[in-house]
Amino acid sequence: MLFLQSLISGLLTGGVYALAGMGMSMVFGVMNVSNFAHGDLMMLGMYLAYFAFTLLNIDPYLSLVLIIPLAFMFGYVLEKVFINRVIHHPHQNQILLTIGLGLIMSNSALLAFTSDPRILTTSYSSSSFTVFRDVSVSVPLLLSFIITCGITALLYLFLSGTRTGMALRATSQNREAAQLMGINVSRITAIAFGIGTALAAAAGALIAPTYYIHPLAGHSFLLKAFTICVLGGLGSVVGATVGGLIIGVVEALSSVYLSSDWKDVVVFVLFLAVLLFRPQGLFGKKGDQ
Amino acid sequence: MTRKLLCIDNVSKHFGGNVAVSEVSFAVEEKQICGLIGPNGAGKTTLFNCIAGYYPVTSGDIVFNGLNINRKRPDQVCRLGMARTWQRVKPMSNMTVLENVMVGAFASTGALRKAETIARQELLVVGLENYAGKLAGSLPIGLKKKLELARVMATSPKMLLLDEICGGLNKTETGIILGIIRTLRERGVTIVFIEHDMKAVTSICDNIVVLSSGEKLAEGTPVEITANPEVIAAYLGGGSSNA
Amino acid sequence: MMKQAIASAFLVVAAIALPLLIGDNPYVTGILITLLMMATLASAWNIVGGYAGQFSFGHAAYFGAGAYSTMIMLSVFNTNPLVGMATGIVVSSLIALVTGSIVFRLKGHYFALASIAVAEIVRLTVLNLDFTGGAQGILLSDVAFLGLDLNSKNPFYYGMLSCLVVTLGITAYLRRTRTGYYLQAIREDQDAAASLAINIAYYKNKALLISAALTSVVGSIYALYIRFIDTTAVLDLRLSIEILLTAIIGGVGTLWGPLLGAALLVPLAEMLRSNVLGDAMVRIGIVSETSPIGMFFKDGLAHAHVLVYGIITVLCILYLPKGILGLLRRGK
Amino acid sequence: MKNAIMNQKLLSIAVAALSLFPLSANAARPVKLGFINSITGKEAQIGENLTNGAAMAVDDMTAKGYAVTVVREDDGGDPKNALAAYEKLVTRDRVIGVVGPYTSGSANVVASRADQYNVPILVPAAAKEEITMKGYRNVFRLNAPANVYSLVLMKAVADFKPKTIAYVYAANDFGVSTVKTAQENALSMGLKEVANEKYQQGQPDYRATLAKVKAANPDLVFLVSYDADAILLMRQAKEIGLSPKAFLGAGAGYTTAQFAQQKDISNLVVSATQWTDDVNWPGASDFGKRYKARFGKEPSYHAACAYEAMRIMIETASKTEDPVKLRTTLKNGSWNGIMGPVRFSDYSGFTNQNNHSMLVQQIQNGSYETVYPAQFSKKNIVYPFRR
Repeated sequence: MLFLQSLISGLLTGGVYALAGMGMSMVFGVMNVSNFAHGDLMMLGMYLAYFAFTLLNIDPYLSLVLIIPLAFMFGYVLEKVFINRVIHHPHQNQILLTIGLGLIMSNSALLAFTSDPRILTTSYSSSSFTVFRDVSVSVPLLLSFIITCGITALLYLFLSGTRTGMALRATSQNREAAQLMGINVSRITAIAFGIGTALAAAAGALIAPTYYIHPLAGHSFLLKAFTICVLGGLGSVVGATVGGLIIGVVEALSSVYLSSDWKDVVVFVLFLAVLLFRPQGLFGKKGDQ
Repeated sequence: MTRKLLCIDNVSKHFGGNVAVSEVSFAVEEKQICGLIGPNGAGKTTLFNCIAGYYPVTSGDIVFNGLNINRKRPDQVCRLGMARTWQRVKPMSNMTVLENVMVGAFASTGALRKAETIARQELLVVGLENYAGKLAGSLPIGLKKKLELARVMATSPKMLLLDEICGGLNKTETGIILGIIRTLRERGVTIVFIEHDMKAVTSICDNIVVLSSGEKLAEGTPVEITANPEVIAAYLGGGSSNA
Repeated sequence: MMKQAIASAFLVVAAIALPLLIGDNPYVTGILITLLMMATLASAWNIVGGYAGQFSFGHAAYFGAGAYSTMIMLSVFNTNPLVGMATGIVVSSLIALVTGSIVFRLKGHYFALASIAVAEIVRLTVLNLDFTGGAQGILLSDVAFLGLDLNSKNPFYYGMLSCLVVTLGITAYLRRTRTGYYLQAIREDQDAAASLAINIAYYKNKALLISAALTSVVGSIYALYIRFIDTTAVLDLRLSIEILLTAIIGGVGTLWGPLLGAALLVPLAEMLRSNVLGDAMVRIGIVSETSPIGMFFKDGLAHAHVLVYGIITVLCILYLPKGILGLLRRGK
Repeated sequence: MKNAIMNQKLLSIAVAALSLFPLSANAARPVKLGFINSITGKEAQIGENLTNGAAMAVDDMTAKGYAVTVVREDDGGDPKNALAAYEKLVTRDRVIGVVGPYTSGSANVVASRADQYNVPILVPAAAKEEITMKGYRNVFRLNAPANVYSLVLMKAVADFKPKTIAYVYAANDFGVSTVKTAQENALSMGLKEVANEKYQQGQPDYRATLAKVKAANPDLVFLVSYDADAILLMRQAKEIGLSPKAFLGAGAGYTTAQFAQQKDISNLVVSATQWTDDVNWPGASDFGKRYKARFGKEPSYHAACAYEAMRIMIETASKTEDPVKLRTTLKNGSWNGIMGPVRFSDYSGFTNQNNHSMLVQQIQNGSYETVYPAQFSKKNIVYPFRR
């Protein structure tokens, strides 16, 4: 029972991780940039969901319809104004730029919203139902999991079925070749960052009803998103999804069968093991490294 | 009869399901200049990468100077006396021209002074002595090619693998590079080089190996190769755009 | 070359004489210690990050290894601080070897990410174990060492200064050896480097080991200086980022860049922290303390100093991609 | 936000212009104090409560005719910065006394240097025991240290004779220290430990951990959380159906108005606090009202601690005008204000420690009610816990 309970809650939490990981993976794949502002973009999604709920009275899950396009535009602009200017610079400069942008975002949020945590309490915030006699399933978590599945499916269809999606994939495979094929790489890059931002914000909004909202709240998800990316294979949507679920389950199981304080260590050891034995990630192609 | 310095024996390289190089065999004799030609995608650079230790071969053997080098890393291969250049030049852009060549020279000496002496000599050979203090990244392509040559020569190799060393150069520049290659042979260096420019190849090579779709199509002297109808059909006919 | 040597010698003499000029001013000396510490850390990082181009995000692990080894050896075994320092070097070298052997086969971002993972594993392990003091940290009230007055700042000033001189000396020496050339070649192009007989993994590991050992020594001195350590203070990701930020803003892959970065960032951070600007503006009377602008500078800025730090980072990356030293060089 | 600005404004008014030039000998020359706090970094949230409390104290004392200049310093939660701040205050600003630092780490480091500079510090709210256990002459602490949290909580439920206890606590200094003392107390009470779960803050999912605790079926669940993770834990505890005889919460997370507002998860949770507004200490309820009016939210115990520490410091410093005299006056004085009777005494290993009587409160119908010790409480504890 304990096993089933932790498996289910781990899996459901893993859904949100997956979404955060996917956004990171998208940016990684297409732009080859490690986005250290990813957690802060998630935080912005949390606040958007919070204010949509408290000011406009929009259900946090419904507010995704607003948040995703808004975040996409924000990411697009962010790329055009900042990231694009260092796209040919060494990695370290790109990383530092995203760190700087992250600092600006989180500290602006600190000034604007204070460091008091906000709690988004919906009518179903702490409701749950029971399956298999004694295993409880959190309603908001299940909802967010279902929405995550929907977003993942849409993203997959978009990447495999549309011109822009294919251009994204082509750019991620080989930037120069894509350019030669007549793809407007600079536009695609901005779109990729926009999608990455939208996914991060969506993940933030989805977790908001079961979490607390704070200017630094995104930070605990940043390293997870990196881990998920590498686990799944850089740039792979399917990989990030599976990676997220794996991380969620590994965390839950190791906190039960090992101990809560070592569960993060387990995740990082898993990360290193992947680098050691399968550096291309679970779903990456060999030779990518 | 001279000694065979490099023996490629039945070498294949697969990438997943793709066969890039299929059961290729040939040998390069000491102090020879051997040309490796073929249309785009024939597997020439892949074969180079296998020889130089960048890709593990799928099957077959690569024997250099009597030693099987299948499982050697690139740096070990270089240490054994086989150096390579790159189709797309790889200068160490933020280091000076002299420093670039010194990096090569350190393969044979640990002393800074000596490395510098070697490097200056090699720069003189390729005619870059006046650019010693310039950043490598700032050179035009023709000079970058020369820099590549100087740099690999500084490792004092027995054998050089030159990957399209004349690619992207005009006639004059090509002529200069070919001249340098001839002087290298005089110094006793064996050379294998990939080239598209047939004129360059036939003018300088003792022996030519033709690859097509990963397989060896033909091998022989420049005269034999230019007369080979199969080669003309597969390469010269279809590959004129590469000239 | 000669000019540089004379300039360096002059700098060292000036740095040695500085405490005498400042006199008994623990506040300023304290900031100078932090400055020297960050300069040394950034310079040590620069060996692997700047010269070899291997971007470590986990240098806090080596700093923490030094700090914790020293404190544990002192508090548990009551040894001479030098023993702790040596233990720190061994521990940090081991961490560096493990990190290196896992990721130095790989290119690109992997080293950056793996170095974070290793540092986080170290941090969490220290946090979860008992003999490390766990979440409670280690506090030492009295430390005796060579009869020095460790309540005074000067021993630490000179300790950090020696570390900096040694680190810069090693860097300057490396630049004139095969290893130095090889590290730069690896940074510039790994494949080309390999084709020139450079054993990539060996030299990367060598650079990381040197860097880790130096970082660990600084960690040991820091622990003796502050005499209270916990994972937040010495093993946090923030520290790792601060180190590389200092190096990059100063100029990576240059001898003096990291020192320049620290000389700029440490006083700046302190000025922002203590809100010198806001205080001065109010004091001089440019703005009234009760006006909205005055309130912004006096109080808003006090909350915003990390924000200002972020803005400076972004501006530096956009407009000074090669660091301050890069800008100065271009100006020549 | 507005309130934050307002409080800054008011404090700014109180803070007299700093003098570049020595002022002419002036009878009303303000006494100069320092205040080291964490207004940025991880501890910024609680730091803000301290800022507000201290600001109110400065205003109250100014209104009473005290002339005071407070130089505020931020340490960002970093001990290195706290030391720099203290040294700046002492050597550059020449303050005669310092309130703070807030965090235990910072307080530890500053405390260890206070005797060297001979400028007393009054720690308002740092919980680590050792701060006042090293015999430092210049280190005073107003709040009760970590061991008292668990002690009062367990005393409050001792009469109901619980048999088993489970610990769920944040992996930080306060969490670990508090649980260590709780384990000692549990031992003497004959409580059997059935689960011990230390968790990393900031995680979204504690369900697996809580399910494990539930499987152990404890009578008491002893929680230590400093932040909003308290709400997260209690929400997920409800989901999982963890329902012991009592939830004992130590740490600020269980004492916030925000937590109390989450009625469906927080009702009947018992928590330990340094201060409540319904306690019969002089001015406590008045402080609560005025604080709420000014900052738009309930004061946390940190705010009350900072208020009282700052008030005591101003009052004492104004009488003495010299760090050494300030120290002896602090040592010998006694006060009675919103934190009850205050006296810095030496007892059971502590030096200059206010033997503060902590309170136990329980959330009953959305509001905190003091339920222990009996002399301060108006309501009785509800036991066992029920949803």
